[in-house]
Amino acid sequence: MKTRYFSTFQLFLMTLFAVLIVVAKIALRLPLQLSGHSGVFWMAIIIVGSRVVPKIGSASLIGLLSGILASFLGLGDFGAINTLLSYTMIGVGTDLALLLLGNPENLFVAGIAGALGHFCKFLVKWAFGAITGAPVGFIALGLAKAIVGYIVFGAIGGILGGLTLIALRKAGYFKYLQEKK
Amino acid sequence: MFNLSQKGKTRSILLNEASPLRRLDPRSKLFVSIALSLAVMLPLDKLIIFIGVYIIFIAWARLLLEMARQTWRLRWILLFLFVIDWWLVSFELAAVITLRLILLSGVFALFFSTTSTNELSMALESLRIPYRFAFSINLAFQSIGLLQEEWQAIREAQQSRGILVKFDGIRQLIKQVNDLIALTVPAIVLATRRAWAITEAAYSRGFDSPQRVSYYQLQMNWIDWLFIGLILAIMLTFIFWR
Amino acid sequence: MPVVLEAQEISFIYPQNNRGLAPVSLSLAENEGVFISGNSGSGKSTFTRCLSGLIPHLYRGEFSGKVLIHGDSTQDLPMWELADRVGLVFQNPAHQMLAPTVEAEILFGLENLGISRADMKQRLEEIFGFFKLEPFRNRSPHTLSGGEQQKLALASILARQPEIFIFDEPLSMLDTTSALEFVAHVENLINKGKSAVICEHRDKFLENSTHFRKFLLPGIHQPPAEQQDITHPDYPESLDQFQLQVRNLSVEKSGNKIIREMSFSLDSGQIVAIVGRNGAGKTTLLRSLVGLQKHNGDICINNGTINQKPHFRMVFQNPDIQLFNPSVKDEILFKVSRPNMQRYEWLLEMLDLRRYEDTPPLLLSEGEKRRLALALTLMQNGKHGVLLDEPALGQDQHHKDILIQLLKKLSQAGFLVIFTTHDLELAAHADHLILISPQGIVADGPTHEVLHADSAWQQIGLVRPDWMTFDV
Amino acid sequence: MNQKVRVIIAIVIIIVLVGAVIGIEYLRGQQIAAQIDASLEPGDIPVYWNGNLRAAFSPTDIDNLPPASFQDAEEGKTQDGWLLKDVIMIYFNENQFKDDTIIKVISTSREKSVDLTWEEVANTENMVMFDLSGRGTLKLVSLLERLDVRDEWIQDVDRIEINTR
Repeated sequence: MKTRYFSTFQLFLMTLFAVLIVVAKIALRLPLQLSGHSGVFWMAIIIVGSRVVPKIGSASLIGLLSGILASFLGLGDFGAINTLLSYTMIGVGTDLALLLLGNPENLFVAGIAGALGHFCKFLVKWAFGAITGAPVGFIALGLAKAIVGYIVFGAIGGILGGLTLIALRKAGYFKYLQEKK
Repeated sequence: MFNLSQKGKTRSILLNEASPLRRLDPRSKLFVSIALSLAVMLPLDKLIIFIGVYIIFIAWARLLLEMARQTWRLRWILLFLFVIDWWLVSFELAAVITLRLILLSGVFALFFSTTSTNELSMALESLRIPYRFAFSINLAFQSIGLLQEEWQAIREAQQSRGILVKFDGIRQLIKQVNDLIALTVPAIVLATRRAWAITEAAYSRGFDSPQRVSYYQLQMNWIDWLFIGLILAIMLTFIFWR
Repeated sequence: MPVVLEAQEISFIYPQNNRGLAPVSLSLAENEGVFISGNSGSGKSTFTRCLSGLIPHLYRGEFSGKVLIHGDSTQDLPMWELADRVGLVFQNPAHQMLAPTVEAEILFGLENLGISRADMKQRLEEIFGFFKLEPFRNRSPHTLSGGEQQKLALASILARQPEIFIFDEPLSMLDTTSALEFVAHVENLINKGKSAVICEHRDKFLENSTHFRKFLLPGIHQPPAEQQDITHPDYPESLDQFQLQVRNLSVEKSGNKIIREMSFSLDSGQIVAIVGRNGAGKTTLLRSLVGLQKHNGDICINNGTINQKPHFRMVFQNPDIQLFNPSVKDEILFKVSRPNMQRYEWLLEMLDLRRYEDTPPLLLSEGEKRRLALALTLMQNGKHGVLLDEPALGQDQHHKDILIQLLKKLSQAGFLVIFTTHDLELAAHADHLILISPQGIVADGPTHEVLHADSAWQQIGLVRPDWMTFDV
Repeated sequence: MNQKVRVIIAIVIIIVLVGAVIGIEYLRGQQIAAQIDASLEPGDIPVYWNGNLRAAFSPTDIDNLPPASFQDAEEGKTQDGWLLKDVIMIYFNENQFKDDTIIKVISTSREKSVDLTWEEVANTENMVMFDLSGRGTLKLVSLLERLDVRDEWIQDVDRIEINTR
């Protein structure tokens, strides 16, 4: 076996986590009138993924792969580039947050990392609006609401991710992973 | 290509077989999409003419329906932006932004609705992306349907155990976060099992072999070059013409 | 005859649960077939991975001994080169499909051989002709039936033309007809000079073939000595009598009629088997009964003035969709309000789960997980009974016996027990047998009568092999 | 660095990012105002909407609006010009106004101003309008009782403020 940064198994794992994100995004439309609610499962999966493949860049790669998928499926409202970028940035943001914060099996860490990662998605959407010249009023009307929504749901997602990791560890998942190269 | 159903509604992107763009090499389509998206930098008068040419092009490519659908999904946002821009700044700015958004939201749809996942991964491979990654993309597309079925099965099975997963508000959501691991843990486990099964299956059929020869090949034909040339010419005309 | 594959005192221990393969030696000659038998837990799957080189190339753990393929040790050759010499077919055909179309599935292996495109094309066409896969060429492998998928799995390995074939329980997902066909394909390979190793616990399909020599895998954990006359305690509760009635049930999924116009009625206190080929709507029928499937027609209890809906619990085919707790005990009792601990004890006893009470569910074997899923379902109150979707998958004979015992106890307590299966031996233990096809019910009656209704079996296309004895 | 410090850093980052977004949005609002500000020439009359500069016009900008006129009761002179409503409608939409929206027309040089409600302005019978004076400045005249004599007119209008609250 050639040694690589990501083993083939890890690559496939990240691929399928990216698929899970897209599936969760489609299957879960919460009846909540707040922007960013899909972040709950989204951040949970990203946070779990970054631990299951414990290498820097895994969250970014999951984000990128889910972005490619979502662009192809026509998810997201502002066209493919926006979708691709915002999905990818979630991963990059989470990677950076975890680089700073460490292990998300600490629920506090998980919550903050989730909030930060998810907020990056907001930043992309917002920057996209600013660059195409969307005027002051565009987000301003709901700016505060949108920011709060993204941060809160990101944090809930992060905590769910942390809880999932703890449950996975107790259920013997990491031992199962350990034997696979 | 694949169906993503959700509460009876079926959402899908279908490969548009009727479009003449189907016959082009995915790489030339990718190039064209990127080139066209650069038009957002044009000033209003040129942009209006450009959009005219773009619509004729889309109509020729038989993608008008896809584009219209894409724009239709944006209708409220576009309308909102237009009104606000007009009110706050000027009609011109409102028009420019609306046109830019319409262009940006649709221009990659012409790539995605005329390219199969297989072609996408071949294009990636020919753009020097390692085969493992190109294969992963292909794998991802095949797995959407399967993982969605699994996700559905998990929800059903856990609901029948009394793990009620109904979201009626943010307060309840926070209360239920602990129960949600009944969904996420099995989902992660199943995805992991599939990843491992694919790893084993792939390696037992010689995956990672340095001798690999691809059976299907992408071929840039004269029509691809013609097409790229044409688009380049159009873009240059728009940039330099005053 | 020259030896093509030789395993010298190989053993393997998984780090996760210290199970694996006890030291074993085997040699396989050219043009020879070996049938590996062993209880679940004896390491059949591990053995196939050792022989094909996946262990130690892809697995971490304690591997000792040596596997020689054409004289070369598996540890010295890279995985892709090993794959050229040994072809491995896995247990679940659906899990090894990795391409978008049937054609691409076969090509995947060919591309890795490094042969010319012309050669690939030739081999591709040969395989399509040989397995009669032409009608499926551009379909997604995931839309094929289990039997077709297993055929495709074999085809995609065969196209690579390895000398040695290794099969990991290839029959477990197949109905009798597909299983017999599959065995015939493998026999054909041996006739052509290939060598094959099949690990399988559906012994009967291979024991009668002259192509295979039987080899018993010793196993690390011997199952407890089988006590023949062990008396199991009765189910601690009992249910009232009732009758389940189904009238004009039909189900449509995305325009296709999965079930058409089914009507039948079943009395409580019996075991009912539903048998049919893949795609006949067995699972959909269970889902309708438990209320998960949108359907037309009536499903009710005690055709009286009150149109009462039945209240069943269902054991799903894949146990992994439910397990997430840190221990078997937590899993069984999760969200059960005021659990009946008497029933809990009874389930642990009957399902042979007591020694795993504190074990994390994910570390159990497939068969054990299935029993756990059964236990957690039975712990919930089902007023009328329990439905089981393919309960025999992954269970060896010993545990199938346990399962039958348990189902009998439940039916004695007044439960209506309904299960689907492609395992006719298991079906033979039911009191009542329903044969279904996509066109509807083909036969419905007491098991011993339906088993001998020759025309019905012909109609649904299921073979009842001679060696199956149905006089239970 | 211990965990606590890292968590605090992360929270600070979030706060900084949020602050940056809100700040940039605010600045962009200012910028648009500044753009209009920069293009202001002497004699231009700025229009404020709830305190924010939204537009500006000079008397020559409005001379192709539909003309309006009335005879003033005091002197019997004909007042010619353009309705304030039409001027405002160049920049705003009718549905942005409520009946009680206050439109303040100011002359800083004469330290005079008047508060009009939208209801008054919108009613064309009130003839709330600008008349172009000989010096090229605008004066506000009307048939409304509190604006119908020379003393009440606002001469040399140089600022309009609209308040919806």
